[in-house]
Parts: sequence; C-alpha cells; structure tokens
Amino acid sequence: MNVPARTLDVSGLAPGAFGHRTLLWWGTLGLMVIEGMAFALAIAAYFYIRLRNTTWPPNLPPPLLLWGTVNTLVLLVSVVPNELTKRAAERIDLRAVRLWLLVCLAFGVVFNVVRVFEFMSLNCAWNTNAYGSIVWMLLGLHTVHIVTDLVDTAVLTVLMFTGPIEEKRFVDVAENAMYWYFVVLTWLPIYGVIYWAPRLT
Amino acid sequence: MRTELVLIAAMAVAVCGCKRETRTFRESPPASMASDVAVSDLHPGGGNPPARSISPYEQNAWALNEGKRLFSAYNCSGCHANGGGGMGPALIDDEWSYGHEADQIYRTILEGRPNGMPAWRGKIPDAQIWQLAAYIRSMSGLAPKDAAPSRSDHMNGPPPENAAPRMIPKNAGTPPAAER
Amino acid sequence: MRTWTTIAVLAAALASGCHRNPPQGEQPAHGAAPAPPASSVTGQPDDGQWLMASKDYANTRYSGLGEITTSNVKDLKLAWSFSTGVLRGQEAAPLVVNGTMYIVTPYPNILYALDLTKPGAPLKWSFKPKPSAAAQGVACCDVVNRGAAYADGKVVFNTLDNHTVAVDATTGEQVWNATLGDINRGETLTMAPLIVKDKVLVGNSGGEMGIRGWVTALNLKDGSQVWRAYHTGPDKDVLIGPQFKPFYASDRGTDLGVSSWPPDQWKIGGAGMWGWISYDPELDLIFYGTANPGPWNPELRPGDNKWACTVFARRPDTGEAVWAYQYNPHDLFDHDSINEHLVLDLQINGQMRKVLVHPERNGHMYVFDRQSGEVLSAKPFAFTNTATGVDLKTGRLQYVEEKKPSTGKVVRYICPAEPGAKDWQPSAYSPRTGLLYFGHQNICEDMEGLEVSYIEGTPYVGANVKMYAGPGGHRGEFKAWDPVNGTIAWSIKEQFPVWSGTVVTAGDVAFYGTMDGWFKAVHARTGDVLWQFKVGSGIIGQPITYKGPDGKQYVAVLSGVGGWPGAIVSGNLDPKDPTAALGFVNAMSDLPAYTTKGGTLYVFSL
Amino acid sequence: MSLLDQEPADSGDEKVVPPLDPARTLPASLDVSAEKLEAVWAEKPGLFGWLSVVNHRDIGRRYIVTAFVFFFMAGLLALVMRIQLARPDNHFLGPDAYNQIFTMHGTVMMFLFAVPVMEAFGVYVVPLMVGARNIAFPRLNAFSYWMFLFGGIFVFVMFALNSGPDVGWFAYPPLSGPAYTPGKRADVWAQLITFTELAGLAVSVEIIVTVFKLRAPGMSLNRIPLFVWAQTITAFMVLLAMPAVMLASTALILDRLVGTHFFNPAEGGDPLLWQHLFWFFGHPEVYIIFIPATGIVSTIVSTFSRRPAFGYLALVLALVSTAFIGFGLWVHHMFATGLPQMGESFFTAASIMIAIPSGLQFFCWIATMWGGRVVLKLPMLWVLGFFIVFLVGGLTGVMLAAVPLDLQVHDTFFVVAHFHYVLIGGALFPLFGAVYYWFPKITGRMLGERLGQWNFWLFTLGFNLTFFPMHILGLEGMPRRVYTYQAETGWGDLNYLSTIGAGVLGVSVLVFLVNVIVSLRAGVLAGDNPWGAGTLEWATTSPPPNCNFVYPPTVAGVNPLWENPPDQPVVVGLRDDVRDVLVTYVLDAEPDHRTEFPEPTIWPFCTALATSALFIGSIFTPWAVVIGAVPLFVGLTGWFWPKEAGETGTQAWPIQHRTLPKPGEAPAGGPV
Amino acid sequence: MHAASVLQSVLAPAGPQAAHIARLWWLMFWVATAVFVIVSAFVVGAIVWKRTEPRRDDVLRVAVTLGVAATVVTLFVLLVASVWTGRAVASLGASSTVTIELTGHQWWWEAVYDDGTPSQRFRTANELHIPVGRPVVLKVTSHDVIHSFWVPNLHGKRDLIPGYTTAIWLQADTPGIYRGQCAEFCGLQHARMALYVTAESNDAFERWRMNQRREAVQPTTDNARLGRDVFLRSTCTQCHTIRGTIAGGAMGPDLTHLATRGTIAAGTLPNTRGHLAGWILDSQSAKPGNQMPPNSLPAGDLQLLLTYLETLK
Repeated sequence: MNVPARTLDVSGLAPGAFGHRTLLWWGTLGLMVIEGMAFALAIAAYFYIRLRNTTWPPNLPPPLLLWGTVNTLVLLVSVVPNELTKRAAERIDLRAVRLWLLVCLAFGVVFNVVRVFEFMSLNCAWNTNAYGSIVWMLLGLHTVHIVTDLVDTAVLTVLMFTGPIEEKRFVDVAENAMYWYFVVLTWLPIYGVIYWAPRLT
Repeated sequence: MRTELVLIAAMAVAVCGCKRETRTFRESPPASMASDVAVSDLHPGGGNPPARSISPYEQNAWALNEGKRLFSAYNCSGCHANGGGGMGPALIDDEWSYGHEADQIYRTILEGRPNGMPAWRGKIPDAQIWQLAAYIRSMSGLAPKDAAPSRSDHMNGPPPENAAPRMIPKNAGTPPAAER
Repeated sequence: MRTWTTIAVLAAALASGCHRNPPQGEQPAHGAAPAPPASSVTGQPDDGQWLMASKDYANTRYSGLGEITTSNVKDLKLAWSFSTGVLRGQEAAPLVVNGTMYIVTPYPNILYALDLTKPGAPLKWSFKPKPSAAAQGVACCDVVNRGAAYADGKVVFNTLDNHTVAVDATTGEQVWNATLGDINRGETLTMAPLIVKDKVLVGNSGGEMGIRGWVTALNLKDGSQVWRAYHTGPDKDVLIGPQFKPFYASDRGTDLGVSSWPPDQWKIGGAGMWGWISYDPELDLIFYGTANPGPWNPELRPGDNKWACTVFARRPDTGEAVWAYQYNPHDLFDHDSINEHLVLDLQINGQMRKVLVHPERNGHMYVFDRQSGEVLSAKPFAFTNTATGVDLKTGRLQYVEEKKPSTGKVVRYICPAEPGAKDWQPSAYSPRTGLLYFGHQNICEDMEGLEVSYIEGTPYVGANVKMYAGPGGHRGEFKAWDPVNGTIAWSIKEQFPVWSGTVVTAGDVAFYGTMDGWFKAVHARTGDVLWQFKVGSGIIGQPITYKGPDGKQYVAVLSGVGGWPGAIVSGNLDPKDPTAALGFVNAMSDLPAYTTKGGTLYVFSL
Repeated sequence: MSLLDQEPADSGDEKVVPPLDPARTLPASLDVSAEKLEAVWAEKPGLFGWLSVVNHRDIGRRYIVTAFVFFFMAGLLALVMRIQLARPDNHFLGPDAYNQIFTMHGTVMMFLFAVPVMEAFGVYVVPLMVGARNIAFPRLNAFSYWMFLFGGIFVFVMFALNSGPDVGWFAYPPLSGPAYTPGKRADVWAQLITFTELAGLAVSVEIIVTVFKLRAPGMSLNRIPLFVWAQTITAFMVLLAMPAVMLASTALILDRLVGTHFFNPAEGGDPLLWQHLFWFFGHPEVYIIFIPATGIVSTIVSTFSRRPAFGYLALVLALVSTAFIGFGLWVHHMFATGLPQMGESFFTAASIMIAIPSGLQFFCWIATMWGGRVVLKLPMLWVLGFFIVFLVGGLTGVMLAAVPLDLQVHDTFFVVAHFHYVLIGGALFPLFGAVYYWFPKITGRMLGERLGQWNFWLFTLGFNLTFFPMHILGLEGMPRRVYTYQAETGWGDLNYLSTIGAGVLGVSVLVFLVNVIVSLRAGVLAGDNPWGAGTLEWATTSPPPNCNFVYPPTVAGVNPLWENPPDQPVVVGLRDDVRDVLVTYVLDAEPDHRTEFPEPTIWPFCTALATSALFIGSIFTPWAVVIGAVPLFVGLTGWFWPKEAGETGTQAWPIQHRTLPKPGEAPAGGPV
Repeated sequence: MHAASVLQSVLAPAGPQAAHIARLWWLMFWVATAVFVIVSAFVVGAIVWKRTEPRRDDVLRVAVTLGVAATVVTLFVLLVASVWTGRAVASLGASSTVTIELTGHQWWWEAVYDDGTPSQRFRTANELHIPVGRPVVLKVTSHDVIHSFWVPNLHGKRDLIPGYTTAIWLQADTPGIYRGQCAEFCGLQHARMALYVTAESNDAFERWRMNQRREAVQPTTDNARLGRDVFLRSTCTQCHTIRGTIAGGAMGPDLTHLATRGTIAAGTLPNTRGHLAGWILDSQSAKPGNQMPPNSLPAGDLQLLLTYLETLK
C-alpha cells in the first residue's frame, strides 16, 4: 500500500462511547425532534380547533382527571428506575441493567394499562366531534410512543437475558432510557392540554 | 404456475380497483327486472325463488356516494333520517318490509309502498334510483366496506356506511341471496 | 238515556256546589277573592261528563268531581280496561257523554263507543273511517290523534288523511264527512276539533312538510266550510281585516304574512294548527296558537315568518282576527305555539284581569290580557339558554345570538330543544289551588341546519338534530306553576319526558302518566305522589275523570306509547342513528327497555 | 491537467493544526490491506445481496435513478396534460382522467422526485464530501430507500388501477375528505405522503448525524463544504416541516376512514386547519428543494470559477436565514381565504424578506464568478441557466408576496408559471448540473458533451416556451387545474405554444436519457477528479471503492484538494477486519472514538415490506394497523437483533475488561 | 393581446380595486424587468469578460454589499407599494351598497340578492348584475367544497369556504360583461364553473332587479302551459325552483328567470333553445360529472318544455 507521508493514528481510540458522543444519541435526538414537532403541531391544532368552537369541550364534560393524573404520577416515578437503568448501562453492569430493565418494563405495562382507562375517561369518541378527534389524536400519538418504547424495552430486556451481549448493547439500553425521558417530558404538556386546557375556560 | 397466479391476482386487484373507482357519468341503468316484489318467505308450488341481481353500483364508490347525496337531495332523509327512521321505517336495521335486494328497493322507490312510501316514478331517473338502492343497502352494511361512503361533512350521526355493522336482513323475501 | 242525562247534570251541579264551598282546612288560593271556576266561564258546568278533549272552553282540564281525594286516592283500583287494537301512540282524550265513552284511536282512527252503563263497559259500536294508508307517510311524529269533540248528538273527530267526520253519537252512523286537506301536500289532521256554537274548528298539521297552515270552521250541521283562516300569506287569506288590532307594533302592517317571508316561501311555510283552541264566550273570541314555520333551518327563511308561532284571537263566527301576537318571530327551533291557552281571570298586581295563560315551547309562561293581546308577563318555567326573555315593551323574544342554528354548522346545547320546554301535552288549572299543572320535558339538543329542497308531499325540514337530557339528567318534569306570581310551586322529576296531559280535580288530586307506563296521582298542593299504577304501555294520552252512571268518580287514561318521543318504540326506529325521529331518538334510546307498544284504555275508581 | 491554476484565496487565517505529530510516519502494524478493506466493505452477492445493500453509494445511486424514473413518468403525465390543454374544449382527456393526471404529476414531482432526488444526492455525495466511509445508520438508509420505492410503486399501481389521487397535490379538504372524494383515491394520496415522508425523515436524520459525527478530522464547522451545509440545513428543515404534513395526512386519512372530524366544519373541525398544517410544511418544502440546489450551485460555481466560493460565511448564513424565514410565511398561500386577523402585512413582509438572503446568495455567486475565471463546462452551463431562469421565478415570487397582486394571480396559470420557474429553474437546472457534475464520480465516465449541449439548449428553449406564456395566461384569467377551457376565453393560442414547448422539453429529456445510456457504455473515462474540484469526493477513485477511502482523509480547508498542504496526514489505525469507522466531535471534528458499522442485511427490506403492507392495508381496513404491527415487529426485531458474537466480524467485547470510557471522561486512546 | 382578455383579464380593470392592483402589477413588472436585466448582465459579464487578473475580494465584498443594499431598498419600496395597494383595495365607500350572498356549489354559483324586506330578496344563479359606480358587497360561503370567486376585471379572488362566511367589496366603474371563474380546484367540473357579471347603469340594474323579484311569468300560450305541465310532471322539480309553481328544489339553480340569462350550466353553453335541449337530454356530454341527470323526454314534451322555459323572462 502506498503509505502517505503523514498519518493520524486512531487505533488507540475507544471502540465506542456513551451519550452525546455516539451516533445513536444524535439519531435518537433527531427522532425526538421529529416527534416533538409532531406533538407541538398536534397541540397547536388542538388550540386551533378550540378557536373554532364556541364551547370547549363542546358540550361534553372535560376528561376525568383521575386516570390521567395517576398516569402522570406513574410516568414521573418511572424516571427513577429509568435513570438507574441508564446509569447501570453506563457502568456496564449487566445484573443491574437486567434488574432495572424489568422494573422499567413493569412501569411501562402499568402505564399502558392505565392508558386504557384514560381513553375510556375522555367522555367522547374520536368520531364524536372535532374535539373528540383531536384529544384522541393527542392521546393516541403519545400512546404510540409509549407502546413503541415498551416494545423496545421488552426486546432489550430479552436480549439482555439471552445474549449475545456486547458492550454496544449497553449503549442501546442507555439510549432507550433517554428516549423514555422524552416520552415522559412530552407527556407533561399533553397532559396539561388534554386534562387542564378544557378546565381553564 | 407462479407467474400465472401473480397475474391472476393482479387482474383480480385490477378488476376490484376499477369497479370501485370507475366514474360513469352517462349511466345506462339495467332494465327493470321481474315485475313483482316477493316479500314473503313462502313460495308455494316449490321451486326456488327467482335469483336476484345486485345493483350494478353496489361496488362502485362513486355511485354509492351519489346515492348518499341523492338520499338527502330527494328528502329521503326527511322520513328515514340518516337511516334510523322517523316518519318512515329505519333503514340501518335488519328489517325490510319490502325486501332488501337492490331490485326490491328499486321497486319500492319507483312504485311506492302502501303505508306512506311515495311513488317516485317519473320523478327520479332510473339510474339514480339504482344508485339510491345501492346506497340504501350500504346503510345496513350490505355493500363492500371499501366502496361504501364514509362520514359526511355534517353532524355526526349513525356510524358511517363504511363502518356500519352488517345487519343480516330478517324477513327478507328471498333469504339465500342475503348471504352474499 | 234521558234519566242518565238528568242525573249527570244533577251530579255536576252538586259537584260545582261542593267546589264553591271548599272542604274545611283547604284554603282557597290567593287570599280573599277566589278565582271563579273556569268552568263557569265556559258555560259548561257539567263535571260528570267530558265533552271535549280540553274538558272546557277555557282549557282548564279541571273537574269539579271530588270523590277521589288526597286521602283516599291511594285506594284507587282498576275498574275495567279496553284494548283499542291499535299499537301506535295514543294521545287522545276519551269523551264521556250520556253514559257512553267515545275513544278515537290513532291511525286508522277508529271511533269506539263504550257503554258505561253496563259492567265492564262493553262496546256499543265502532266506526271505522278507513283513512288512506298513505297518510302515514306524511305524519311527522307518529300517526296520533288527540281526541274527538261532542255536541249536538254528534261526535266529531279528524282522520289522519284530512277528513273531519261527524258520527251520530247514538247509532255510530256517519252524519257527514268533510275533506279539508290533501296528503299530497303533506297535510294531515291530528288535533281534537273544538265545537264552538255551531261550528267545528279544525286546524291542519304538517309544519315539517311544507304545508300552508290554516284553521277552518265547519258547519256542525252538515260539515260545510264556513270560513278558513290561513296562517301565512296576504291579509285576506289570514282573515285580517279592519277589526285587527294587535298590541305590538311589530305585528302591525299590511300583508305581513307575505312580506316577512322570502318570496313565495309563505306558500309552503308551515304554521299549521294542531293543538288547542280555547274560547271565551264572554268576549266571543277563540284563541289558538299557530305552529312552526318550515323548514326548520331558519337561515332558509329570513324574516319574521308571520304568522307562524303566533297566537290569534278570532271571532268564531267569521274567523276574523282581532289580535295576534307572535311568540317566536323567525322561529329558530321548531317552537310551535300550538300549546293550550287557558282562559282565566286572575288577580294580576292586585287587579282582576281577564287573561290568557300559555306555557310556550320556548320555555316561557305567557300571561296575556286576552282583550288586548298585551303580554303581562313571560317568565321562564324551565331551563332555557336560547332566549334571555321577552321584552315587554316590544313584545319580542330576545334570542341568544350564539345559539342561532346555521347551515352546515352544529350549534350545541340548545335548551329547550325542538319539542320545546313543553310540547302539546295539555296542562290543567285548578281554581282551588290557583296552580297550573303540566308535564313537560327537559331536553336539550345539538342542531345543524341543512339545505333542503321543497318537494311537495315530502318532509321539508332541513336540519339534523340530536336531542339529549337537559341539565340534571332527567328528561321530564311534572310541574305546578303559580301563574300569578310566576313561580314554581313544586316539581317532580321524571326519567322520561312527561308527554301525557294532566287532569286536576276538586279532590285536589292531579293525574298524569309517564312514558314508562306509570299512571300517577299527586297531591295538587304538595306534589306528593299519592298513588301510582303501572299500565301496559307508556302513557302519552290525556287522562280524564267523570262520574259514571253508578255515581262513582272514575279516572280514565289511554296507554300506548308513541308520539314524537315514543316513535322509537311505536315506529321501531333504530337508536344507532341519533338523528332518527327528527333527533328525538337520541334522547329516548333506552325507552324500548322500559315499555313496548300498546293501545289500552284504563279506567280507575275507588 | 493542472487543476489548480490559482492559489486558493483565503485559507491562511484558520489553519487547524492536525492533532498529531506531523513527523510521524506510518508503522507497518498500522498499514491496511486495501484488498481486505474492499472485502470487508463489500456487499453480498446475488439477488439476496442486492436486497441487502447498505452502503450509501449503491443506495444513493438507486435513489437517484428511481427518482429520475419517477421524474420521467411524471413528465410524461405533464405532456399528456399539455396535449389536452393545447386546444379549447379538447376531448383528449375527460375531467376524471385529467384530475388524476395533474394530481399525480404534482404529487410525484414534489414527493417522489424533487425532495427525494435532492436527498439522494445527499446520500451519495455527503459522506464522500465529509470523508466518511458510509452514511450514518446505513440500514435505516436502506429502509428509507425501500420505503421510497414501495411508495412510488404503490401510487403508480393505484394510478394504473384508476385509483390514482385526483384531489390536487395539496389535497384541500373538504374536496379530499370523505364526502366529496369517495373511493380510495385520496387515501392513496395521503398514504403516499406517509411513505415518502418516512423515507425523507430517515434520510434527514442520517445526513445530520453523518455531518455532525462522521466528518474527517480537521473539518471544523467553517470547513464544511457548502453543499454539505445546504444538505444539513435542508435536513433540519425536513425534520421540522414534514411532521406537519404527516400529521395533516394522518388526520385526513382518519377523517376518511374512521370518521374523525378534523376538517368537518359542521362538527367543529375546520378545512383551514388543513391549509395551515399543509402550508406549514408546503412552503418550507419549496426551500427543502431549493436549498440543496443552492448547495449544488455553490459547488459548481466554485469549481468552474476555479476559486472558493466568495462569502462562505454569508452563504451559510443566507441558507440558515432562508430556512428560518421559510417557516414564517406559509400564510401567503392562504391570502385568498380572507382571514382578517392573519396579519397579511406581516406575511407579506416575511415573504418579501426571504428574497434578501436569496439575493445575497445570488450576489455571492456572481462575485465568485467575477472573482475567478469561468470555465463554461456543461455543469456550469446548467448553473448559468439556473441564474437566468430562477431569477424570473424569484421576481414573480416577490410579486406573489404582495397580497393584492396575489389575490389576482393566486391559483392561476401565473402561479403555475411562477413555481415552474422556481422549481425547474431553482432546482432542476442545478440538478441537471449536478448530474453532469457528479456523473463521472458515480460511474467513472463523463457524460457526452455534444448531446449534453443539445440537452441543455433544447431544455432551456422548451422550458421557456412552455412556461413563459403561462404568465400571460394567468393574467388573462386562466385558473390552474382546469381540464379544459372555452374558445371564447381566447386562451387557445398561448396554450398551443405552451404545448409545443412541452414537446421540446420532452425531446430534451429524451436526449438526456440517450446521453446517459450512451455515456454509461462509451463515455470518456473520467479519472479521479475530472473537473479539478476541491472537495473530498474527488479525493478518491471514480467510482469510489467499497470503503470510500482506503485512508480516510483529514482536511485543512473548505476545499481540501486545493487547500490541503501536500503533507496533509491521513487517518490510519482503523481496523480492516470489521467495518470500523472514525467518529469525530461535532464542532471541531477532532477524533472521538471508533465505531463499527453494520453489515449488509435483508432486514431493512423485510421491514419496509411489512411497513408498506401495513400502510396500504390501513387504507382498506383500520385493522391492518393491528395485524400489520406483527410482521413489522418481527422485522424490526430481526433488524435490531445482533448476530452471534464473533460471526462476520462482530466481536463480543469482554465485559469484564472495561474498554469504554466513563461518561465525561476523556477518550481513552486519544490521538496518538 | 386577445380580444377576450377584456372579458376576463387582470390587466383590463373595470373597477377601482382591479385598477389599483393593475397599477401595482405594472410597478412590479417594470421593477422586475429592470432587476432581471441588470442581474443577467452581471451574470453574462462574469462569464464573457475574460480577465487576466481575478478581482480582489475586497472589491467584490463592496459590490455584493451594494447589491444587497439595492435589493433591500427595492424590496422595501415594493412592500410599501403592496401594503398601500392593499389599503386602497380594502377601502370602499359603504353608502348605497348592493348586498349579494354568493354560495358556491359543485359546480355552479348561487346568488341571493339581499334586501331588508325578506319578500324582496331573490335568488339567481351563475350571472350577477351590478350597478356601475355603486359598491357591491358579496357575502360568500360554500355549500360543499372550497371554491373561489374571481372576476379579474373587478377584483382579486376570495375563497368560498364551507363553515365560513366572509365579505368582499367590489365596484365596477365601466359598464360591461365580465367573466369570472372558480379559481380553487373543486372537483370534476372545476373547469366549467364560470360566472358572468353584468355591470350596468343604475336604472338598468334596478329594472333587472325589479323583474327578478317577480315570480315566474304565467304561461300565456297553450304550448307554454303544456310545457309547464311537462316541467312540473317531470324530474325537474326535484332540484330546481320556479317561483310561482310548486317546483321548489334547491339542489340546482333557480330557474324562475332562466330566459334572462345568457348562458346555462355556469357559463358552459350559450342559453339557446338548441343548447338547452341538449343540456336537458344529456348534460353529461357537455359537462361530465355534473349533478344534472340525463332526462329522456319524448320529443314533443321536450319542445313544449323548451317553449315554456323560453318564456321565463
């Protein structure tokens, strides 16, 4: 091989990294931008439709606070095992990762079950009127995300138990945890919009 | 063999697609069929009841939608509401006083029925009656879901025709055809 | 026969005597000056019989019979019953004349005569007018009939297909048969005729079909037409002449029945008359309200749309209008004004006034000076958010702008809904308590205006409506109203709209029925339910009370659910469609779980 | 030939010191075997291998070719339309067919050609320009291509089945809603959007991450080539704009299929909500197409003026501000709706303001040409065409920004003329330039000069003949999207002229096609850098090897081939037995760590199939979403699931021996 | 330009709004032309003018800065002109207006001339009459999909959006007949949804309006009477209104004064006996997809019907 005159030797560099140094982190961030934008626009659409209606919600009781609030609490508490999972992954601590992934999974399942009650307590169907359509869309959009993350977590958990285990899988676990933060963070404004916006008229 | 299968499948798709999407504006509706409407399950003298033909428009989304438009344009909705009935009987249920087949409905519209259904002969062109007949069947889920109309730009009423529960007709004049 | 009449007259006289001297402990209403019994106004003091659906010309539905009292009503028992054989909504009031009871059924409008002198009241005869079956297709809200009228040995009633028939009360033979309208124009007759002097007054139904409303007077003798007053169109058709002196400026003018409509629209503008007419013999005036203008979608008929939703005072002999007042100018919500106008003399602001009391669909209780047509008060008797009240200076109803229906846009939470706060179901007024008793509904709705073509003989509505229970969640109420003070005395909440009429007696018991089939007796002063009986089908009929040939007081009512709210049962409508039955099905989707079709007369006694 | 006939003007002040000992030479242990590298980065053989491709060059090439195929088909549709419009009251097409055809033309051009082809060039060129061995997330890249392809096939098959969309490319409800477009035509449109947006969003994420994390050492922010800047900014616009149209098309399809009321005015919805959402995407969409084109223009102008682009910083800032302002003027598509409170003046001002950065770019390019010496090769010829044609489009754009004038010419043929001048002028001319420019890199052969000249001149002639008369037609009152017009309108002659022009355009495109086919077989061999350009893609062979660069380069300037000192170091130390890639820091592109890139795999293809089945099925029944989720889950799991440790070069890293640095810790190895 | 351009053209304004906009157009046109010429000259110059010494960057920097400054100034001037025109277009004296409620249908225009007295309102279709020199308010909305009202000689366009009612003011200064056309894609027959506006003297307008207010003339000849019976017997009444008869359909244009209109089917065909006959028998060949069904009338009936329709002045 034709050896160039000068070189930059990178052989000593680590074969991987965590956090914002990785491609995956940036990729996930890109995904979050897309989805965050979708959420933001859906919320904007909510308020736009609200402008077009004289009463809000249109002659319906506002959604029951109970299940939404329960779920908000579940989500907020789930941040703890999520953070612990992330830290365990960054420590390459397989035992801890397995444990906390299971806990996260449990939280995800609980959340999704409660979500069913949330849908039932909206007091309207998606085809009742435009209000029903937009709240179902908001809640549905978010549900798609938590279901996706739940499935993600489930697959990762299985992988962590069955192997093959490589270090870069811990990066996946850490990024999955970051995505859960996104899901939690986006929920807060959506929670406010679905449950509180109709009450503050 | 495989190619043939693929070809047949493709043609089937093509045919379905065409039927659903064709928009024919200069209609030549089918000629009127058997002169009477059997609304009884009883067929003395044995033999099978005459075979019924399905409305030429039943699988055509455009025609079904025209039927839907005409249903309110000709004030059908005044009596039958959006299918639930009022002055006239409900059309989204499984009861058909004068038969659920397209040509029975066609005749019901054309000739009227004694308990209040007006006779529309000469007031609605033939092709449009057939479109109405096809649409009316779709109201109780008897038309293909991918061709049946969806919600209208009006007040949310009964489930739109493409989501209407399929009501297997009761007291139908000629039962077997209902299973189509 | 004659004996029975004598007894009846005597009994009535007795009853009114009792009435004049109230039992101990019962205070006459409103202090010193007891209101004169309404029946005295009518000149028909016979409390033992029931000669017209509204009992008397004043429309009080008050009976001087006092055998059934608040204390013994709990012992009321079924005396006998009779099946009409017709399973549609039974809205009629039975008549009791000379020991015979006459009941007229919904389409096919069979008239039965039952012999009350015999045990179990066997059928004397029946009269079948055989109306055209096609008429069912133009009857907007079930094929009901609201009763017959008796005079001069004739029972007069209407058939759905626009015939008024007089039948010999004794033999059941047809005396005459007059054709008044045309089903091909969407007309039907459902009202109970009123016989004033020698005239039979009949109005048409079909405000949902693009008819042109009228009231017609027929000669009682031979059924020939004496006059016909249209409710839309030029003054000469409306019988507006030099005598016409409406109180409010907005009701004055030439040919308002034309100019307040878009061109030609008055010809198909509805404004029929299918409710109650009352008569004041003293002033020699009849009073009635006209029905809604059509189509429902108000954007299709800009203008005041006179004379829809209007009360007319007319001369019974010529039909000439003396005054008029439009309750709902440019009606927005199908608020027919056909409800009863009670002819009462009340102490208003310390002054005895000759008044008309009218519970209007728009939720306001109107009190008029019946001589001038001035609105003395209009107080809301039910929840309403569509109007803020009536401007007593101009007489105009003050609509709430944001509740105005518009084309292609659902306006939500309209209260009261299309059937109004109170529909046709007639009220009763007891001079003893000074209270007005009536059942009404608590229904709100969402409404969307639609474009609609006028196609002769088909519905001309142009609206999608979806009704539901109003505030509180109950759909009906039975109410006692103090017309002098304009306050609610007491009220009973009912699950379903109270679609039955009311009767109140000198025993201070008020009777009404519910759509789930309970026939109830309540204490007229307190509103306590004293007795109730479950009948075969929901009640939308008009209870009456009479004194039987045996001298006992009877209470009778037809059961048989139907009418507009009961159409879901009587017409097998599909609740999957909330807009069915012009939107009423949505509010009544659970009714089929409570009652089925029926058509039975129930008669109770102690 | 001497490629650099002048010294780069302005490279002295920002010299980045390569983070290494300049004296060091390569020890034998770090040498790589080119053969081994080629094998490691090779794709699998056979059909299976063809479906498993994950490298950006193959995918980029497929993307470009596929997009051009769609372009030809949409162009044919345009020709058919022009035939219909050639004479008044023509009966060549009925309204039903015409509506499908013009909708297909617009939709395919916008969603299956203009945006994808720009991204396709990004996929091909950006990794090369930044000196990377592949694009970030190669499997996602493959998935993106398959989604794009399947979406395109889907819409054309439906079109052939008479189910092609017929509601216009902006599909305004209520016309596109359930009540007025029965059948599946509008659903097909809405779902096509989902296909292409998914593909587009995926590519955008890849490009952003590639540019952020895979740049050659030394390529700090101020040395990123302008084309790469343009692609990055575009990618960001895509991320922010496309969710709007996805949300809107989802709402539309929900309205149509499950009876929601987003656009039903009767039930509290609003047809204008669609317009807001759509144009919030739709206007940036124009810049999503235009900004990459400006990157192409900057590249070509710089190359053929033989000097770095004048005003590098100004050009980058112009792009950034265009992107920003591009999001603030969607309402100018809605002036005619008569919304009083929408602040028409504000949107007029914003719409006019966006001309400033465009003007700035224009002046910088002209300055570049003035400052250099222009060599008028074919790519430059197309850019020249761009200058003239786009200028017209830009100027009519300023007219359209004025509310009163917009009220007159909105939705007329004037607008048709305007946006064809903008899109063909602003994007297609540069794009043809790009094809002529990068064809040698992609194929190793030059595109023929003579046919190229014919292509260009016929195109320019045909284009102006077709579209210039439309300005006048619009002013004479001809609305757009009419399938015919009446003789008494007097529009016949200009339309006839326009149709002739369309024929010339067609011939020109045919010439181009012939040129490509001929050149592929018999074109002049290109060599590494036929144009003497300065960016990194020319630093490798034509076509590039499997690994792009045997020794990944480092850079010392915007145009490394012009500005790098002769002894500029190359990167060594990446493994040649796995797909080892160097990851650098975002800002200064210092080496950060290495990472392994994935092998070829069939899973993206399978996942794309599953996704397509789900999307298409959902048009016919909502249950398809539930049922289709199962194969999709299988596909994604298969995609994600690691191979057995040790197989095909993926080595398990022993967990007990910690090799990764802690978060925040300095890279363990660092530059040696 | 073509003769027809007067019929439907932005550049032949017949009212103050269109005139203002046309002025703005010419300003923009000349500015744009100037910019085009100058910039093109620089581009061509850069290529053609071969220099030995490349320009220095500081010179270029000054040139670019000047160019950008010129751009900013030009754009600012245009912005001011645009906003000024916008104001001018929006301001119209509000005295003595004619109010027309215009509703878009697939694919025709329904117009109701408003009046304080409801019975003085009337409905017509596809042809408007307006008085010269008097402001006209159009209150526009749509019955089905989005349409757009556009008569270029009078004003810019305004969308007709279901669920919205907006008002647009215009005025004609020059008498004449102006053609307009739906400018928002509205489905199959978007191309054949035209509208004629007749601007005429106030007297002529009032005469026309008085006539329109009247219900349909009663047929005076036997043939016309028989023709009316054909009309009332047939399917026509389901969708069309003729005031004064029982025909009260609202789905198609009001035919009360059909014979006063110059065209039928929203400007598709001239209103002649022959075209009317063709239209009644087979409207779908002239305007495929429109909502009028074919009517197979016997030849005799058709002639009678045409005779009647021709009397509807």
